[in-house]
Amino acid sequence: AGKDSADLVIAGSTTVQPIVTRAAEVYSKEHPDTSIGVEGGGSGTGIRMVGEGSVAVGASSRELSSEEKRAHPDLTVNTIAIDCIAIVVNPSNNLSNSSLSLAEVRDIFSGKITNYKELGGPDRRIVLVEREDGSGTRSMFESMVMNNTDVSDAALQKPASGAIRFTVSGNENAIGYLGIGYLDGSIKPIAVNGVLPSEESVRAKSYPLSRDLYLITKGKPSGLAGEFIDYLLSDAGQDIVKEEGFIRLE
Amino acid sequence: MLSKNADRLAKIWLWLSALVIILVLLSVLGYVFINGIGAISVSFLLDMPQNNWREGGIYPAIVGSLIVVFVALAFAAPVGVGTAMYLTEFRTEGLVTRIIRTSSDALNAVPSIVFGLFGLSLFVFYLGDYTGGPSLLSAGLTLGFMILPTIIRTSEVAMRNVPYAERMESFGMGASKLQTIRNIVLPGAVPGIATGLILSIGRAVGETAPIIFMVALNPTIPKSLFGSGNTLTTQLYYLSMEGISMKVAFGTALTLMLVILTLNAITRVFKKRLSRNLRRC
Amino acid sequence: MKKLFDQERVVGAALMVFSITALVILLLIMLFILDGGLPLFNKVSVSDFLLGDKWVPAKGLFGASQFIVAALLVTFGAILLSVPLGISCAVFLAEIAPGWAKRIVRPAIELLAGIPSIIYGVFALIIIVSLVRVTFNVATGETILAASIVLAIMILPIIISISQDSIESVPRLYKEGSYALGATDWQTIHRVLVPAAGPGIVAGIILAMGRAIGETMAVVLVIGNVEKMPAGLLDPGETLTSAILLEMGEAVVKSTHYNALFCLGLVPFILVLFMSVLSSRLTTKNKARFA
Amino acid sequence: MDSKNKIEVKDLNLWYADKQALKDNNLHIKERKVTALIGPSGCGKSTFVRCINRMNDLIDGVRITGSILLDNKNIYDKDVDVVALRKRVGMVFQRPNPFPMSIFDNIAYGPRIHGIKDKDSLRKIVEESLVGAALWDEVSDRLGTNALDLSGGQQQRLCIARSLAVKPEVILFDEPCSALDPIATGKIEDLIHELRKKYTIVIVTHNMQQAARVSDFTGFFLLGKLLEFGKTRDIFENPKKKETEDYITGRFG
Amino acid sequence: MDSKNKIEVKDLNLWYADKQALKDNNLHIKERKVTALIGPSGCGKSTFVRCINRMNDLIDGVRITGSILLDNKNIYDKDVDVVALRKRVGMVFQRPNPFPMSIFDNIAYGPRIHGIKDKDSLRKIVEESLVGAALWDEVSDRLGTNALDLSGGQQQRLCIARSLAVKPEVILFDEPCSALDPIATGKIEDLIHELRKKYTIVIVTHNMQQAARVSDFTGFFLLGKLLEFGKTRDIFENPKKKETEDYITGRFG
Amino acid sequence: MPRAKLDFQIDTIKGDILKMTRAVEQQIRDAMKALEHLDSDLARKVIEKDDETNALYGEIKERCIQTIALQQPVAKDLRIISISMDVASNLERIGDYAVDIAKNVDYILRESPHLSEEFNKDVLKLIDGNGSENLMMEMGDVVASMVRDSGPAFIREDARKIEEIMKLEDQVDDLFRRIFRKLEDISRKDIEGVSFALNLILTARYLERAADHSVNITKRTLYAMRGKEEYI
Amino acid sequence: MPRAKLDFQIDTIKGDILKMTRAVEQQIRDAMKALEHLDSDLARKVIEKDDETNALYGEIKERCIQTIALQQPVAKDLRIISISMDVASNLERIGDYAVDIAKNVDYILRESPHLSEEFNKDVLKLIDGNGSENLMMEMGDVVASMVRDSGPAFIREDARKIEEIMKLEDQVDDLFRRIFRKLEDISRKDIEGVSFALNLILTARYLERAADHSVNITKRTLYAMRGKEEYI
Ligand SMILES: Nc1ncnc2c1ncn2[C@@H]1O[C@H](COP(=O)(O)OP(=O)(O)OP(=O)(O)O)[C@@H](O)[C@H]1O
Ligand SMILES: Nc1ncnc2c1ncn2[C@@H]1O[C@H](COP(=O)(O)OP(=O)(O)OP(=O)(O)O)[C@@H](O)[C@H]1O
Ligand SMILES: [Mg+2]
Ligand SMILES: [Mg+2]
Ligand SMILES: O=P([O-])([O-])[O-]
Repeated sequence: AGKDSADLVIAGSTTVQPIVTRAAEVYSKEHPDTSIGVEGGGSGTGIRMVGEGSVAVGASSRELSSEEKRAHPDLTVNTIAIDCIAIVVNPSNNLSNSSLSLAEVRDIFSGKITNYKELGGPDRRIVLVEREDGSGTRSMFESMVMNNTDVSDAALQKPASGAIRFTVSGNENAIGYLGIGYLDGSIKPIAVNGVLPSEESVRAKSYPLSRDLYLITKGKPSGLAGEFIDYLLSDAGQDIVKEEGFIRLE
Repeated sequence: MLSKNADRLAKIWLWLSALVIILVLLSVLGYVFINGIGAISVSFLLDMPQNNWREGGIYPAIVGSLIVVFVALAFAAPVGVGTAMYLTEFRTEGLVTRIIRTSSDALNAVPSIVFGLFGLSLFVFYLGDYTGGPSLLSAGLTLGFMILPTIIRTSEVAMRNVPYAERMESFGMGASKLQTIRNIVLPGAVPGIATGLILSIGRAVGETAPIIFMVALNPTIPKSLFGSGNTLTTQLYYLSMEGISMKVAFGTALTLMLVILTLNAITRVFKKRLSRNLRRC
Repeated sequence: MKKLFDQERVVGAALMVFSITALVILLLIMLFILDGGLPLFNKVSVSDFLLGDKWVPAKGLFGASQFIVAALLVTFGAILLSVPLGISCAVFLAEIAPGWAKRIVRPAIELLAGIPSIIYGVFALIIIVSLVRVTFNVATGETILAASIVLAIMILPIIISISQDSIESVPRLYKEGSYALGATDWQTIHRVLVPAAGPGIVAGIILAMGRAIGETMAVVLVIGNVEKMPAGLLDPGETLTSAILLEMGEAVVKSTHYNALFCLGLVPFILVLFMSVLSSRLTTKNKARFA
Repeated sequence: MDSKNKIEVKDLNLWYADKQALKDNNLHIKERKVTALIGPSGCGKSTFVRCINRMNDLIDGVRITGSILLDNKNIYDKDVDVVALRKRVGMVFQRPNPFPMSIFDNIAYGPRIHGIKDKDSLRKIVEESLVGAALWDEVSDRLGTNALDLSGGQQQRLCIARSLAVKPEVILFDEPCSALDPIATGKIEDLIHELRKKYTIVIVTHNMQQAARVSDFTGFFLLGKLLEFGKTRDIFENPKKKETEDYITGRFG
Repeated sequence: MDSKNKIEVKDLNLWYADKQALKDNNLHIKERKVTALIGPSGCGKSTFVRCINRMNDLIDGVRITGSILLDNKNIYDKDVDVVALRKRVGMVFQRPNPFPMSIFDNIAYGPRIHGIKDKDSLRKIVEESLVGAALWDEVSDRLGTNALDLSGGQQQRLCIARSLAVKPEVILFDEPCSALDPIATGKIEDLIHELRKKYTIVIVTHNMQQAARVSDFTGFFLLGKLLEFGKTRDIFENPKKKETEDYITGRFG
Repeated sequence: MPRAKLDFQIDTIKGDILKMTRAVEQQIRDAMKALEHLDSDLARKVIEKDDETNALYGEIKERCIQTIALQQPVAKDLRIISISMDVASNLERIGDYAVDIAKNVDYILRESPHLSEEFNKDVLKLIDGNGSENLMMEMGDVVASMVRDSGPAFIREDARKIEEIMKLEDQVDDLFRRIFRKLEDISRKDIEGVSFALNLILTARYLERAADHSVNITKRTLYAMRGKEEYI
Repeated sequence: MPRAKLDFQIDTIKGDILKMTRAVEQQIRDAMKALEHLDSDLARKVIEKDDETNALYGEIKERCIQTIALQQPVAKDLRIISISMDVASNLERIGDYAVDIAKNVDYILRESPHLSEEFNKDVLKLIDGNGSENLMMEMGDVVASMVRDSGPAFIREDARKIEEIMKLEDQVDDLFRRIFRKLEDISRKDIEGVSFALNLILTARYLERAADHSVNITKRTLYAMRGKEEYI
């Protein structure tokens, strides 16, 4: 899309989108003659579109699958920020004060544990909230937490991280996962293996669920795409990353 | 006396049912209004979004919606009115009209998401090179397909409402078919056709599902038909899903609803005109 | 004079081309949906698709029965909620309402019909979902019932306006005839008017069902989207249309997942087409009776 | 002038919202006689007969003053049961309007809503009514068919039968033949001639000849006012007022 | 029998799809005379008159054999210009159908579509036609008002005026008074009486008295067949066929 | 039963015509009897009875006009009704002639005392049933029978009766001539008897005219039957 | 111009009645003149003219019935038409009497040669316009004027004329009585003149009846005017 509407169009992951949108906004202010369009669609969409050449830059919150690599061998993956997946519950849920092991998280999401009382909480049914099929966040979660066990099919699926936050903040029984960028006062993260998600714990590698966020180009980034990626990697760009709640690259 | 009581009870129930519906409407309208009125202002309508949608306005979405609706109408209005004219004036009831009318009805019934699938595969994947893939043009045409049956139906009704006898009179005086259409049928049908078009605009403005795969959350002003863009409905969907800013989301919702209310008011005026015209029956 | 004749033919031919458009579009839709969907059955059998209840695209599992059941449950619930209310309101408008009430209720219903489904979705996501959770004390309010309620609100205008039309198209003389025999309002309504308008009302209900099955935006926001066979109206679920909306963005084009999503579209497409044909049959029948 | 007054109308005024449609009307309707009402279009004939069984109650914004006594009881009194009144005062309309049901159900409709459930009684009433409306011979072998399949004249007689089935005392006919062809009209007129032996009949008609043929008394309405009332022969042979004469001789307007 | 034949119908048959609606009809219509067609409902009267200006061409599935000569020229010949034919043979329908325009535009409609643009000529034609239809006096001061505001009888005369405006030779009336009250009907009959001085007139009517009043010749149709045709007096005083007699005396069916 | 009311009216009219026919026939016969017996009382009765006949005529005429105006008959129905009016009118005139005859009885009575024995004998022979050549009574009989048959002939459209009536007309004419001659002879014999003879010739003339009207009725009947006036 | 056709028919009927009135009046006058001058040719003309009168009557009657049947008149319209029929029928009867009078002229001519000089003188005095007491001619004149006025009185609903006609009736009765007396006297003088006198008395009787019918016409006119029969 957008060959004609903007000088540069970036499409893909909804996780990455806030960073890129904000960066584009600032960048265009500095370069009033350029316009950068940002579209969502999810990681898969972004990868596909850049692969097909309909956009110059794709955004992804996961690495390319082998299938995608096969289809588009000439894609370059540029890391622009670090994200980590936080397991979140409603603030009124006292589970937020305890810590879970990865295995416990897995049992919760696979449906083995269905009631908070099994975790020492009150007698309330656990309501699982997960992302939709194809989401980068979901595939990261599944590969890092679930270890080949399926997420319970009783989990509510949400098409965006914001929707997960909205659901969890509105339901004291809910538990879900989302990128650290989406953390705010309406939900609370749970410590995993005793560690809460934060810039420090991620950088210290003590929080187990972190990942990189990428902008993908066809071949080496060049032209406006290259300049924009360079801008993101600059200090000013990394400040935006932090402002949006994600973790700067080293 | 039994029947008297039954009568009274039934009437209470009927009044209640109407009351419930009014309450439902008021709660939907009121909810959107209360939450959205704070966000709305002239600058909200005419500014670009800022700070990652958290601030600023929804100008691109308004422009996008206008373009999409324009494309949809540009396709569907001539085709729809033409079809209606063909059905009423050039064909007597028969296999052909039945087929056309049935396909129009069927088209009207196709679920909106199926239009989305269809638009995606036809305009984005199959004709992507000509339409710019997921562009405003693709979205507009998809909506055009969707509102076509409405336009056919309302125009046909409008033309049929012009009394058959008036046509016969015209023919009886030696007028040709085209003269009759121009002088008798169209003037009589205009208010009805206009009502249908406005209804369809409302439908096109409010639809989300058919264009969701073609219109993304895009904070730029579309520069051409072949470019991507934003519409009020898709923006509302993404904003509320991403939970970026419920304020902007409700502002968008209220804007959308005001548009619909306005269109509704306009049709009301047309309908009055229409009923005035129908006095002849 | 001869020229006039030709002109007429030219215009007629041009309009005929226009009028074929609807048919062409319909055929194209069928073609593209089938083209997108049918390859699925090279990988998955029709019965696995229709009867299976495991939907794990990553593992090549494409059982869609839970979607179908959810869609039917949602529709059923919506009809259950809206039909009594809708017909009552139609009767009210057609027969009972004094002028002022009509002037309020009728535009209200038209507005209700005009409100975009996405707005209903947002409204329901916040209001109805909580309402359901609190009222029924369930773990989550995102249930089939919540979807049914919002759909019920959305299809009410269809039921009301078609029912009202068909009640009003019952000749006024029937009504007067009944009153003149000493019938009460209610006797007249339920013995003469509603039965006479029967086919029209049924047509409206069927049309509304079709609309409910096909609705996407409002449903996806409130139904919870759980790929599990729902056990009742208070369970979350996922309908055919919401599955398409959720997953289409991420599905790789022409992949089996993509094919399967088109197949999910095929189901409501066929159901709704069938219903619309049925409904228009009934409507014409109703009209013919009073012509 | 020997039979008793079935209906006495006194100072009847009627407004549709602001528009006065009936003005200070006084008239007596004799029991078991046919009273015809004539007058130019829009003069209030229909409005007037609809007052007699309070059909005007169904219209918004109608206001009525004065009284109508049915057997010396004012039908506009507060305590009058309108439904019971309409049972006593039946009405047959301009266009035949059978319900879209079987012939049998059409006629059984009235008795049923008035609480008669018993099959045998219903069957008896249906037969009696059809005989009374001179339709029995034509339809007795197909009571189950849809009433809409009957011809116009048969439909009108069906409506009369339907009205007889609730055993009224008065039957109001509002232009009962204007939708019928001359032959069907003749049959209805013959029927009215029979019915007057048992019922008090009021008939609105545009057809002067019809009024003259079927009625014992005739009233001439003009602009909402009963201008002249008297024995039909007197009205048609020797009207008192110039307007009446102009109207019946066709020299009006 | 002294005036010339304006129209000669020969062996006319007509089918609606498979259904034969007219059977072997032969008849002569005299110039400047009024010919009435009577017969029971559905016998094909309307179908017959519609043949005379080929209005049936507009109905699908109509098949016609035989010929209709207008001034000795078969109107069903291939080279006949239907539009020109309809200009010569005008038609007035059962219910008055003025177009929803001003009185003036209604009457100017015909001349305009036949190419007359000049204001003065149009004004002249409108006046002439209204005078011819005996409506001028009633509307000359308000030609700009909407034709729908006229009364039923005036509307019907307007339709006649509209038909006169295209200067026809023959005017076909298909039950022109059945939607009118007796007074308006009287005026139309008077008008037809005037028109016959200049036009050849064919009138379909259900009203026997009307046929007897207005026509010089009468044809009786039964089941699509012209059963009897002759001078009106003869038909009404002394019909040859039993069916005709039964019908006109009202003893039919 | 279409047109029941029209048929009823026509039947009533026909019934009234039969009634009127019988009444008129009786008037003729009674008048002749009064003459025969010079019975002044009977004569007065005949005269008085004419009011009834006239009223019946008025009723028939009124009913016919009402029926035509209200029931809108055409063709044969209309013909029968309008001819009924003619028939009734002819009957009424016959009734008038009966009255004329009856009135003459008084005149004759007034004259008779002044006449000669012989004259009286002659004249009485003419009118007395016992005479061998009682021409006057014969004529009265013939005319009465013509009247008697004319009404039913019309009602039943009886062609045979019509023929009979027409044949009798010649007989009546013949009788009239013979009576006239005879009265001439007689009155020449007795100058006093002139006015007496004058009255008798009037009577004969009245009878002849009554016969004429009976024939008129049959002519109109033929019209009703054939739809055409027969100018014989 | 509503009911133009009905009005046209009524006007035609009225015109025909005037025409018929004039014709009948003329018949009476001509018959009397024929009698006065014993003019057999004129008498024949009167008789021949009756066909015309009868035809006119038929036409009026026919038109009245047609108009009632087709135009459906009521109230005054119907009354006028139905009374027109009566008026025409009365006129027709007056015409008949004129014919009767004319026929008598021949009889009188046939008798006259056989009569005595003196008798002839007496009788001729009765009928000759030159005599001082020409009662017969006077009666003819009065009756003719009654007839002349009756038609217009009906058409114009002229109350004054009606009164006049009614007054004249007494005069006619008186004249008839005087003529009867006179003829008795005369015929006693000449036995041969009996049949002659007989014929003249008939003539007087005919005139009296014609006057009667004129009065009938005025009575019917009163009905048309007041909507009620006046039984005076
Ligand atoms: N529901 C109504 N609201 C307002 N005005 C009305 C209504 N019904 C009738 N009228 C008016 O009241 C007057 C009398 O109407 P009504 O129908 O009684 O006349 P009518 O004599 O029966 O006429 P017609 O012969 O045409 O049936 C008319 O002027 C009419 O326009
Ligand atoms: N368009 C049509 N298609 C098929 N049949 C038709 C059509 N129009 C008329 N007919 C049939 O042809 C026959 C003659 O119809 P037509 O309308 O000429 O009758 P009509 O004598 O004018 O009757 P009416 O007096 O009811 O107007 C009827 O049986 C009718 O059902
Ligand atoms: Mg009315
Ligand atoms: Mg017809
Ligand atoms: O939106 P995602 O980052 O989860 O693909």
